[in-house]
Amino acid sequence: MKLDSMYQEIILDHYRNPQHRGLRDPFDAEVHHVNPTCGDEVTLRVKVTDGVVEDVSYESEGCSISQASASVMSDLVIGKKVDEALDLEREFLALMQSRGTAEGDEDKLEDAVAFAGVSKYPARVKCALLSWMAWKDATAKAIDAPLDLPAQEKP
Amino acid sequence: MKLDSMYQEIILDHYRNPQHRGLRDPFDAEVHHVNPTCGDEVTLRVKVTDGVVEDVSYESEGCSISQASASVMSDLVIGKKVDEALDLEREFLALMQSRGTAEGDEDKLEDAVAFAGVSKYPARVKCALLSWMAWKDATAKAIDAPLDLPAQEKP
Amino acid sequence: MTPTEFDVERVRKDFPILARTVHDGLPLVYLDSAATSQKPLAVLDAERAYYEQHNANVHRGIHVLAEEATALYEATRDKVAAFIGATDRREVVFTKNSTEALNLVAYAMSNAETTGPEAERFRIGPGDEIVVTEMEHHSNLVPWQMLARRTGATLRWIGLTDDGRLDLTNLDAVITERAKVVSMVHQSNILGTVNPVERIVARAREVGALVVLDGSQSVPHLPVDVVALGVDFLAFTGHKMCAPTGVGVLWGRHELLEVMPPFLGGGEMIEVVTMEASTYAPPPHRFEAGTPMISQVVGLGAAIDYLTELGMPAIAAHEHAVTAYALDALATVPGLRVIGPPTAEDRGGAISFLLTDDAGRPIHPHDVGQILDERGIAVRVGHHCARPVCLRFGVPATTRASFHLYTTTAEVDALVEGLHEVRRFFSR
Amino acid sequence: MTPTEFDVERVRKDFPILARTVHDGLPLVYLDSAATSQKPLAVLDAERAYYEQHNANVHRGIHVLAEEATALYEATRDKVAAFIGATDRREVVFTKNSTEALNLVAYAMSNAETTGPEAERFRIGPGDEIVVTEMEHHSNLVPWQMLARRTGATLRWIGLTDDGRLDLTNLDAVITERAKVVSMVHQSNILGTVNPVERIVARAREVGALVVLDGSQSVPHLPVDVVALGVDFLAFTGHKMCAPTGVGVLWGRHELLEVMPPFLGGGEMIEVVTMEASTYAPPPHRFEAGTPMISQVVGLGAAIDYLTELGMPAIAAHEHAVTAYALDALATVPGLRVIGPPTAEDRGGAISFLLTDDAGRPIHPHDVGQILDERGIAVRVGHHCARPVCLRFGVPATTRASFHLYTTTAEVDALVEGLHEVRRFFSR
Ligand SMILES: Cc1ncc(COP(=O)(O)O)c(C=O)c1O
Ligand SMILES: Cc1ncc(COP(=O)(O)O)c(C=O)c1O
Repeated sequence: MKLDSMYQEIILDHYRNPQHRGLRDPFDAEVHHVNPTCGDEVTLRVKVTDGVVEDVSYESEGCSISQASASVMSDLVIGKKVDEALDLEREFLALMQSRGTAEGDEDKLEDAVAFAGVSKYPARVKCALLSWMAWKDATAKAIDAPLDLPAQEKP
Repeated sequence: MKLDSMYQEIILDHYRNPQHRGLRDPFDAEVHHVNPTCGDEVTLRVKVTDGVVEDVSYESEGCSISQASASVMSDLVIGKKVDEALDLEREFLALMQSRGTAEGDEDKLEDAVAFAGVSKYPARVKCALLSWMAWKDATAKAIDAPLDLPAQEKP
Repeated sequence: MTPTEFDVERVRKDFPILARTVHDGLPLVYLDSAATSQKPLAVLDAERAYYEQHNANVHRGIHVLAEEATALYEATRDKVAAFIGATDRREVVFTKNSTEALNLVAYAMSNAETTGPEAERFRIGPGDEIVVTEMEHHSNLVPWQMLARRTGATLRWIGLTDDGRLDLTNLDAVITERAKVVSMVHQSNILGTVNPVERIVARAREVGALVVLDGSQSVPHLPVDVVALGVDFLAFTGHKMCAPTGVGVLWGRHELLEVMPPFLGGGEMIEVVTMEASTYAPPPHRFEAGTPMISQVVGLGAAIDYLTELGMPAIAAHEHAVTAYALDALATVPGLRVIGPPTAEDRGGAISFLLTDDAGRPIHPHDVGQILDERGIAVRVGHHCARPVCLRFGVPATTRASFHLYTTTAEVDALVEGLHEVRRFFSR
Repeated sequence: MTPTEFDVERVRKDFPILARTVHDGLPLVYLDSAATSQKPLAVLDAERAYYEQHNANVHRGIHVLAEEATALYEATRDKVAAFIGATDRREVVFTKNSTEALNLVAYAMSNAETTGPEAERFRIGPGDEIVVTEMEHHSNLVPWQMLARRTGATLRWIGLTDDGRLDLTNLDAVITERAKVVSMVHQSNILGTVNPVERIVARAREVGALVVLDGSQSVPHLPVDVVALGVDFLAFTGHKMCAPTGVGVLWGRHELLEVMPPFLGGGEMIEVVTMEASTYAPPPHRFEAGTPMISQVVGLGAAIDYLTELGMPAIAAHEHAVTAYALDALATVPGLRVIGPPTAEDRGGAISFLLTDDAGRPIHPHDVGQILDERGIAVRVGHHCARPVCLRFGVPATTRASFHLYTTTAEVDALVEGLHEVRRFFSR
């Protein structure tokens, strides 16, 4: 089934056993993001200490892709320097916008490369990106610096 | 030329030598009507005494058809009983809505039968009707009785 | 006419897109007609003929093309009036969609404050109430929220029962003497429910409130008669009734339209314009500012001809049969729960549902939709622009299959088979 | 590119309607493009292909058709942005026509009163001023009159010189510190005048007023670059630029759209909806409530491709040449007086004029248009939705001939010959 490329085992695992789910204290910033076209929602908290992403936690509502992505994302960025985490975000965004042409660097993105298949499904790309955007927004608030959200929203 | 059926000599005569043009006193009611689609305008006064259309006078701005029609109309209704004049109005309206299929009763409509050719030109029918509608509206006000304007505006 | 007299296979031949395949050769199973309907050839041909033969701006020209275009455009006004049982063609106002039609009424009401005394019926302010229902499409909810905000009026709503019908038990307490307008959906796009309009109209009449009916999902599927319904306004949208996108209708009682303040200002809707001030044309033109959706209105006329020829009662009967069949068939899928009336009585062919896997874990509608799409089956997933309904039922979203005159029971079978596959896939 | 490189005869072959005859065999001479343009085959084919292959509602679906339809719809957003030199696709909002686009801004301004502090720039009330010009189309006048009425602001305007240009002598007195918004036409549909936008923008910037440009008659005919023009908003309409009816565009600077209050409420324009309140989506979706004009937007994309391939500079050069030719040719008709700039400098191909007969008696434009129509020549007569211009020049109406990329000098010759015939007919 062609869909196996999107619904990788690893995605379904994260979907069924999400990491870092449930809002935790302490935190520096909390945001609420919505994908208005499909109704997926996420409330996400970030704690940043000395330039390091100390904690990420969230509550969310959504499909397997958006749920798994939140889990993979938090796993990946917790403990990273903010700069490194932002690098990962850029890398993941590029992967998602590749329309199936990129594979992703597993050394850097780890489990997140499993989302490569999602990039072939434009309507689902937003699902995969929702928690990343929320994390970036919350982090910007936590460190009180503007971080550009993707300037050119693409269909 | 096919247009000769619309631009009858008699219409051009009335256009160039309009009757009853210029607002006169005394009057019972004055109305201002506009054909918004083409900008033709008429201000029209009516005096009704003992159920008789004693006077009609007007100022107007518009094409040959609307100008000539105002002239022909006033000529026709002045001196008639209101009921008779309303009959004429109905007759003229029917002629205008005939899309070229009716000739009009010359004994009743006199010079107004010259407008039969106009009925073939939907966009010009309103020009021919403008002063008639204004007269009817003014007369309704003068005798303080509602007279139905054409209920179903047709294109 | 009974459903069997309705030859759905012949009807399908009129819709070119239904012959297309997706995903390398799978037949298209289009079960998303509540989002938008497909278009028959007659409609496409009418639009094309308009552009190839008659295209001109309407109303303001005396040349041949302008007269032909105007005649075609205005002919649809007569067709629309006849289609919904209106007695006066001036009651038909063309808009771009239902959403604009509903906003038109809402804005006319706030504009009444700066209009003459004739607009009294439309005035609304603090202390006044606007009543909607909990099953409104966002397009019949947000305009009223915004009106409330503009004017200080209060928004109230009729709640829902557990099987997705209006809860009318405390109707008199919701629609009170303070209600100036009641706006409700005729057939819900998410629940499928067909609402008892007459009950609401009767109460609204008692308190002197205007009644607006959102017919976006009823006019395309049922015979609708505005006089019999007794409402004041009816909004509907062409693209759901086999007509082009970009055209809708607001029908309103003439005596109301006559005194209703304008909404959009511009060309066509005026009488006399000076720099200082303008006067407005009588309805319907007062509400049709600017160059209208000419070819789309022509296409709407062709769609109405098409539907009328098949017969709205026959179409409704066919859809009713498909809906009943589908409700039965869906009931055989384990872990499937319908959100909305469980039977086909007073409900239309839009069926929302939730699905769980073998282990009873919910399968998110997006995932359901994705697997179905892979099989060529087009359904809609999400909140269907009726998020309050999702909140009411405590679900984030639903999967919705929706039908139209061209839907077959074989397509319903394909859906059911697809749902079994969805469950298999996520029960791994 | 020089006009001679532009092959108008080849262009005409792209427009099926130009091959039609009227009044039993007369070739159609279509000189009414300022009212609406004709459509090339490429546009008709794009719309048809959309309906036959891809039709679905946009943005909210995950099935193949919905994704294809969304991609086609959104692709036009990129095309529009590129066509007008915008750097950010989110600045392109689809409307049904120019009229809606202009009303959108005007209503957003009155809605600012009941929006948060971020909408400060849009707030307007008593003491504030709205500035337009005396040559506005009703669609760029009436919305501002209505806004003034809703908010208590004052409407002011820039007057005209005798040859139909803006009278800028007292510009600083008309646009004062009280001005919140200046809205003006780029190219007049009745006079043909192309206005010096930069002068007005400079003054508006000094006083901090927003600038709205009505590009309904410029975008279809000239290369238009929003960044170079320096305006805040640009409105234009598809049907005048070879696209279908029923689609228009509002372009606005992103930083303004981001804080601009919504206009129409409904599906698609929301973020989170509850019965109590709603939040709104970011631009452009905040301003695109309801099902959009999908196929029309697709058609607009095809029209932009078509125009871009021919090249807007080449089109502008061609039209400039035809206009210059026409002004010279019309000057040979006795008793003809042009209303508007007498030369082709800073003017487009819409020429309004008056005519008298041999005896010097005026021939009413309706009568002029009627005789021309009989010869197959389509011109527009009346006040062209710019009645204040007629008042300014003391005329009840004008006859207007207007050109587009497919207009030939032979058609201008036919017009001139027709006008001689009109004079003969009425000089009897
Ligand atoms: C200068 C100008 N502004 C605005 C409009 C309104 O455009 P639309 O009727 O497409 O809304 C027109 C044309 O009708 C126009 O020529
Ligand atoms: C019940 C209902 N109301 C209103 C609308 C809005 O219609 P449109 O999007 O065509 O304006 C829809 C469909 O989207 C609907 O289903």
